[in-house]
Amino acid sequence: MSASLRAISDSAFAPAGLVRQPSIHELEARIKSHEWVNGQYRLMVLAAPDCVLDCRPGQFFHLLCPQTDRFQPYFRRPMSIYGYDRERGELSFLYKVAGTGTGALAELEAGDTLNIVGPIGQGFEIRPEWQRPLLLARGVGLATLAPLAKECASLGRPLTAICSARSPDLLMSTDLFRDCGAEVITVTDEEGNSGVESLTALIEGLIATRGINAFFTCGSARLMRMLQDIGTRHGIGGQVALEQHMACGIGMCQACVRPFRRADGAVNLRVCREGPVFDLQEAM
Amino acid sequence: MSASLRAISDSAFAPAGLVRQPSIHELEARIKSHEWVNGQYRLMVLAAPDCVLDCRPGQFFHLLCPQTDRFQPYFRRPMSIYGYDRERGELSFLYKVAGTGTGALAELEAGDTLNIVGPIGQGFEIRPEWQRPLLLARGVGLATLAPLAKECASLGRPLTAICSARSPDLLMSTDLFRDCGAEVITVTDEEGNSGVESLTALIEGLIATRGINAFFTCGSARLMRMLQDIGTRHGIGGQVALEQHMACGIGMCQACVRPFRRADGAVNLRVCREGPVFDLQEAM
Amino acid sequence: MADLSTRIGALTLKNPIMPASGTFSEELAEVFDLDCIGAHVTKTITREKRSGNPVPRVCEVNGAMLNSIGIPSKGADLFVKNTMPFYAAYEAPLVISISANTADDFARFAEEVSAPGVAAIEVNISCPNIEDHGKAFAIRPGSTEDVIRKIRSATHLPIWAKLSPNTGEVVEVAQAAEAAGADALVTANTMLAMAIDSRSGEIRLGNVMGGLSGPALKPITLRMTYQCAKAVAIPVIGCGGISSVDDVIEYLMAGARAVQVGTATFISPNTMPRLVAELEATLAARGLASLDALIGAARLADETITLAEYA
Amino acid sequence: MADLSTRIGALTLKNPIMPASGTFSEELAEVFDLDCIGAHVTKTITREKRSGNPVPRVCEVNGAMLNSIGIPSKGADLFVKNTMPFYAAYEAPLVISISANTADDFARFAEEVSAPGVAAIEVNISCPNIEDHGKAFAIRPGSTEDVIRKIRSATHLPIWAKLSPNTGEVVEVAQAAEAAGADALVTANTMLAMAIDSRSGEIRLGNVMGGLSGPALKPITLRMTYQCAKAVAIPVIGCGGISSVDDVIEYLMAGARAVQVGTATFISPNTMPRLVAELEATLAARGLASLDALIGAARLADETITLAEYA
Ligand SMILES: Cc1cc2nc3c(=O)[nH]c(=O)nc-3n(C[C@H](O)[C@H](O)[C@H](O)COP(=O)(O)OP(=O)(O)OC[C@H]3O[C@@H](n4cnc5c(N)ncnc54)[C@H](O)[C@@H]3O)c2cc1C
Ligand SMILES: Cc1cc2nc3c(=O)[nH]c(=O)nc-3n(C[C@H](O)[C@H](O)[C@H](O)COP(=O)(O)OP(=O)(O)OC[C@H]3O[C@@H](n4cnc5c(N)ncnc54)[C@H](O)[C@@H]3O)c2cc1C
Ligand SMILES: Cc1cc2nc3c(=O)[nH]c(=O)nc-3n(C[C@H](O)[C@H](O)[C@H](O)COP(=O)(O)O)c2cc1C
Ligand SMILES: Cc1cc2nc3c(=O)[nH]c(=O)nc-3n(C[C@H](O)[C@H](O)[C@H](O)COP(=O)(O)O)c2cc1C
Ligand code: FES
Ligand code: FES
Repeated sequence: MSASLRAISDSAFAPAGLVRQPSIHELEARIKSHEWVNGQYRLMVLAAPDCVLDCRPGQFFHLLCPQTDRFQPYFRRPMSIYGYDRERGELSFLYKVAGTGTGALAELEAGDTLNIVGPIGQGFEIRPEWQRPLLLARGVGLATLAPLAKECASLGRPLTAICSARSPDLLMSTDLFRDCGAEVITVTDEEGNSGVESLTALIEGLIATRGINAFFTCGSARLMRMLQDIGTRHGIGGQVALEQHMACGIGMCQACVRPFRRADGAVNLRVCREGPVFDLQEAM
Repeated sequence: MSASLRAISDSAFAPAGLVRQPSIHELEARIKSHEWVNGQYRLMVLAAPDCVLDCRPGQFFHLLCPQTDRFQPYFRRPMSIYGYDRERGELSFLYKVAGTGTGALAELEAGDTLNIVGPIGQGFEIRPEWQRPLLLARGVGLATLAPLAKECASLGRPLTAICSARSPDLLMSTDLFRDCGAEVITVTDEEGNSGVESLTALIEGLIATRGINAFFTCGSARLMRMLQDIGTRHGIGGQVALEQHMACGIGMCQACVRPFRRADGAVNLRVCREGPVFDLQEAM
Repeated sequence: MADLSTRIGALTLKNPIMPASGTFSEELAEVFDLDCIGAHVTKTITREKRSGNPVPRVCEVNGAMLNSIGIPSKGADLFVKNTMPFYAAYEAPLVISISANTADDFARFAEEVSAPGVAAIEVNISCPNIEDHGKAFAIRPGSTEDVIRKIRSATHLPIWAKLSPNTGEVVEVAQAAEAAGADALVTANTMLAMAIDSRSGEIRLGNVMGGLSGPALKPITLRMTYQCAKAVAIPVIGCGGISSVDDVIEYLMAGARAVQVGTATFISPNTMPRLVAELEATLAARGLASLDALIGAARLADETITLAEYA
Repeated sequence: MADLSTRIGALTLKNPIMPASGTFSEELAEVFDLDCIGAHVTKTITREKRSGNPVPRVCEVNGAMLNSIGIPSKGADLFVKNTMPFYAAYEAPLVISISANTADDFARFAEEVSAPGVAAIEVNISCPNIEDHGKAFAIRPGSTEDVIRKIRSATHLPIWAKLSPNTGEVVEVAQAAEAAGADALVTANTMLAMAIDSRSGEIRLGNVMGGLSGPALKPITLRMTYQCAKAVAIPVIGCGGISSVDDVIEYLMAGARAVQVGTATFISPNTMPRLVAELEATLAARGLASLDALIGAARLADETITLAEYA
């Protein structure tokens, strides 16, 4: 990390006043199903009570991955809400089996319980003026953007979604996006159409033809910077969902800060609290 | 612990010379069966290779109890050999489910594997002059004395075994002793015939009628002291299997010492190395 | 119902469970009612606004954690404006943790925060990050005595001195704090530690070294608690690796009159209310009317040589 | 085949894996061929016969252990008569760990054990049990310099100074040992700790306090290893909580030229030969010809702020 970033002060906003009614819940949820989506990703569906389903696209849960013979994670692991359904009492996560925590998670089976804390953080906001959104997801960023697509559909906003992945078999949830009425464009490294150059051309084309006036993205720092550039040139705003290593997940420890551009200079914000969704142009 | 014991020096004898052939083995053994014997004790039978079955009654193994969701033992746990059978390739342990380690052990099932280290320690020695042995076992001391009964049988020594327990349902292995041709006498706290007074009378009677000329005991400090008294009065020698908290189990750490009477004063000996079987009269 | 109250000098807490500085904030009110615990202890603040350390600021190691958060501070002004009014709405006493770079700055800042609504000042003279790689006031008795004495003359509020495990002179430091006028000791802060990714060679904290907390720390800080409780007459507050009611009881038995819960709250945000309930249940199960029978009850086993007899 | 050899001053070890003092003895020869490891390090001995501490001498805590064995010693005479000839039959260099109550006694004893067949003397100036509850030479730079200097003038053999984590002055102590003529540092001994049975109130070690070792100690001693390797020019030997090849590599990356394995041998007596084999396999897998590329390779991540991109 560069020396200049060390000079950034951490900022935090306190909740308004006395809170006697919990809004973040810690509970044991039963696993309804837990399937491999492809060779790297698993979809976990939990039976969840109403209190935690009062959530928004972009928020996340903090999962207590189990202790197993092979994996002994200590911290919880943050995971975006992939789906929530009050009628069916379901909460779901789509995750990549990466290391210790997700490795342990992957060993759970339907019928087991999982301790979850949430919902946490600031979700996406679809401003009234953002009538023609573009979603740009890379890899597991799809998991985070999926519920946003549903929300756009329910708000009646026509939607274009670009899904990027290493190879076609790692493209997920394109049907989910199509079911939301989205126009879906897939790009992959393997096909050679996922680079910044071709994507920029593609998106500038979409701005011209579809009248795109908002960007939502998740899953790639490179693509975020590309959207910042395009957004600046075309005067288009938007939001990005970011990640950072976390300890507490609910704003107490200041572990998860990232720097953001503000009028009065850079400021450190907590991804778990002021985020994980941030203004696209403020992200650094 | 009394101040005087602090003055006792630890003694140790080193193995004779260069040892290139391992005699203590660390290996994964498969569990053939694992059954409850009564409400507190379980019998575990392992499939074991010849190298570890070259063992003696009174020796023990050091077991790596598994990490489970409920129990996370760190040290190994010492466990006497309850049975060993080269023909069937079997090694068995009879143990009381007591705390963290044995609690974790109890969660294993047939088919699972268990990491064991052994055989370790000095086993019982049936001296030629000890023609008419008496075995006195309390509780889980039965586990330790069981293979000794078999050895007595194979040596053709007529045997008397007194088995003591809290209640009749906790008496174990009496059939095993009978199968070895032993005369079996059971005493229990519940029946009120397990106290030192009535046992002393019983044993002195047996000395008179059966010509008992050696004592082997395990499982109770109180009964050990009683046998020391009777032995002193009647000039009868014998051996006792002792316990102590252990770390390494193979003689390196000096954790498992106990004091013993020697001609030149008290000396600390390692239960895992100089024991677990000791001269009855030397034990303190 | 058992009485869980405990006295820390002039202050009576309704129960001995409180948060450790830096592992607690207003946000926890969204998880449970903050009035169910014995006190509120804020993250250490400094007088001036200051940034924390570079990320990664945390990592996990063998069932415990390292942190090099540093002391990011929004400064005293914002603290007084935003944080103090928040806690004023609760009955639980408010303990403010402060830090500074010199003894004089410490004293000046202590004076400034001695405002109505503050029940005690915890002086973090042990944070291993702020000074050069772990050197802090609480490492030596001399510097401890100096800083506490200056703070003592600057405030009428109770002073809780938060000690460090990064010293070879625990007892001397504790006695120096007492002699200089501290009203209580908190044992202890984190232990300086480090982790490296064995694949990449990357040091796992942006600040190179950081503080070890969580279960792995407990045997060390429990030992400090025992040493300090034996060595001083002022109350000792245990802290380090507490996550179960058994941990709480171990600290009480070691001589602590109250305990602070840190990292465990990250693993389960409801840890503190759970511990209050379980402590009450344990007292009831043991037939104890108050904490008195537990505090300082640790003792050597009568006869350590003879193991229990089997039956 | 990768070259695992490493140099500790004038001494070349065929691999960097050796036992930690007090966790190794002749008996381990019954488990594996002792010539497969880099060196043999004996349990600390004292000149005079002395008894150890009361039992219980060990207990387990959260995936680690405490010990208060003390230094039971059969005395120098029996050591020379029984133990030295045993190790003489092996090729691996023999390192004798010694302790004494004063600097002069240390020097005298070092002179006596400077016999043929001894490759180096490890001076245990850090054992937390022998002096009053954890105070040892290695807590202060002054006492460290004094004792090492006296030993230096009493023996021509390499001196390995075994440091303690129970100090706030690790770097100063390390530099003092170097200045006084130590040939290598061992980082480190156990950390003073304690445990209480929360049910009975019984203190779980007969000696009240004891040393923490095993996985929980690793982040602390790894940090010391890093600090010392940066601060001195003599080789540093890492020790504390090593049980996997990743642990070994972390220590090498922190700057250690060799490592000592302690408690892990109690959990799996074959730990050391396994680590030798796995280290060799790891070097091969990474295409490294020797340990050079690993030793001291720890570094800050280039860009710690941007997390890897998903795909
Ligand atoms: C708000 C948020 C939402 C997320 N949503 C999803 C999701 O829906 N699906 C998904 O697959 N992943 C998601 N991630 C990333 C996911 O949390 C990490 O992949 C996971 O923590 C890796 O843990 P591990 O133990 O398997 O990997 P390891 O590499 O072993 O983790 C080691 C440590 O690093 C942390 N870490 C590693 N990668 C990340 C990361 N990218 N972000 C934050 N911390 C990390 C872990 O939490 C852990 O503390 C999200 C992250 C954040 C912050
Ligand atoms: C040589 C030897 C042979 C033994 N043989 C048998 C046997 O055949 N069957 C059987 O049921 N038990 C036997 N024991 C006792 C058995 O080792 C203990 O019951 C077991 O270690 C308890 O572990 P735990 O974690 O379940 O109990 P905990 O009480 O949770 O153990 C805590 C710690 O204390 C130690 N410990 C507790 N009790 C004892 C004890 N009595 N002896 C030594 N260490 C103890 C444990 O090893 C552990 O480190 C033997 C002990 C020894 C030394
Ligand atoms: C993320 C984090 C931040 C901390 N910040 C502070 C702090 O600002 N001031 C302080 O005195 N202690 C701080 N500590 C130390 C804790 O208050 C506590 O002393 C330590 O974590 C040991 O307790 P635990 O094992 O229960 O976490 C912090 C600890 C953690 C984990
Ligand atoms: C049972 C036991 C006995 C020990 N005895 C000694 C000793 O005699 N001399 C010494 O310098 N260190 C002694 N140590 C400390 C170890 O050598 C080592 O420094 C420490 O255990 C940390 O390493 P580990 O975590 O790999 O065990 C002992 C450690 C244990 C566990
Ligand atoms: S993870 Fe603790 S503040 Fe965000
Ligand atoms: S348990 Fe280590 S010497 Fe006996």
